[in-house]
Amino acid sequence: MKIRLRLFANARDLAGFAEKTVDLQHPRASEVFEYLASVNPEFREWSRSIRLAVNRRYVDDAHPLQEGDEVAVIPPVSGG
Amino acid sequence: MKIRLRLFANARDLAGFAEKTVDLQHPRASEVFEYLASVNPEFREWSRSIRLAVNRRYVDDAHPLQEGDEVAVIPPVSGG
Amino acid sequence: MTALTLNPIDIGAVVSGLTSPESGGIDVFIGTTRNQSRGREVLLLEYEAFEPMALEVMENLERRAMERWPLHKIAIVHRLGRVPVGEASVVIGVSAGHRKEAFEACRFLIDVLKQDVPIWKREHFADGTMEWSGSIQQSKVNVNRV
Amino acid sequence: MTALTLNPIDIGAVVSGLTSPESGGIDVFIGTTRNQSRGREVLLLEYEAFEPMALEVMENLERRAMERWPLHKIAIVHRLGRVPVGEASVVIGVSAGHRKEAFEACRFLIDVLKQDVPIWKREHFADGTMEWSGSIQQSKVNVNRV
Repeated sequence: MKIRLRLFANARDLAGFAEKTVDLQHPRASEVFEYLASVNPEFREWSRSIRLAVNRRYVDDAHPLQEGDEVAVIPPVSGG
Repeated sequence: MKIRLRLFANARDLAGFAEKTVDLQHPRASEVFEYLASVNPEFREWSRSIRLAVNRRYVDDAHPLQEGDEVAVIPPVSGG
Repeated sequence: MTALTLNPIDIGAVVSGLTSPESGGIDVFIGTTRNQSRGREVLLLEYEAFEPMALEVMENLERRAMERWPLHKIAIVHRLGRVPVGEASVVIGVSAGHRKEAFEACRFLIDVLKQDVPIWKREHFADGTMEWSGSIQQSKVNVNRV
Repeated sequence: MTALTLNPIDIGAVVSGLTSPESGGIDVFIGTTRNQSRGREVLLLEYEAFEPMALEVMENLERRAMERWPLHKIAIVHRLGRVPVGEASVVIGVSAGHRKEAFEACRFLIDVLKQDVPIWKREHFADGTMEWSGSIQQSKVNVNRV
């Protein structure tokens, strides 16, 4: 199932890209972390501090994904 | 003993004047209230809500006055 | 910085004066004239002050806040004279390293200003009457509008 | 009103937009770039956002504040890109009938903004390095300055 990944700030730096369409086998948000760890193992240490947003809403790791979803990888925010 | 009275806001309206030099016999701030009541008896009802300031500092009723003191009659403030 | 002014308060200028390279947060409180008071329609508020004492008390409040919180700069500006509905009568601003102190000190300053600074407002109502505000005897001191 | 902007924030304009005839108090919080962070000299902060989501989260925060307090208007403006020392990165303003609600809601909004709005700052240090802020792995993601 194809989803569109978007990465920001240090997550983008760690992955080396800002956007990518990826093909996931198990359609849950948690699979995104496995994909990220395959790109850069440092993501393993990071996963607890990263939140995911599907179609611009924060979701938990069990959130089911659907074809075409936009999944944003949100490292600890620091606005303000 | 001569002191300079200054009145503000509704205290001024009740007294009918903004400034006056008055001659007090008992040199305490509380005597100012007696003087004001002699000007307008409505000041009796007011005295508990009026504060006095001598030379620009709030004082209590027992504060001793000195020749030439400026005594400000401060009705409830409402700035802001 | 404390000031009394007969002119509209330039809020941008007050804020500019509060910024400093060390500051991370500024809290600004702005008091504005409401169009009603105790259920009656208000046209404008008219402020008067015992000016030298008001400035001294305002400066004293600034010193108290500076002693109590680690602040960088403080501004207290109060407008006098007639302040139409929607315009600012008072602007209080505080800059600090972090927002917590800025919020707490700003709240402290407006609360104590309203208790202690010798400034008075007269409410001008739409029905043509006016009244000094903040008095326990409010109803007794109605004055006809000039 | 929520906005993201690459330009300096016009604080006077934000405040003007918050005034209303019903309002008695406006509280405004302004976050500014500090010249140091964790003991290191900072030249500027660089903000980026997941813009559409940031705006949605900011609008959601406004709705939550409106449900919780009797407020009149809210403004949340965040600057993106490079923000030099002393300039505002965020301005949050709230108008209400009375000051208590204005203070409480403004504090709530900046606190929750810092937790939930997808905006990130990168600190540019005087020594030529830069670092993303707010991360538990801060030391790992040093990048050389371009």
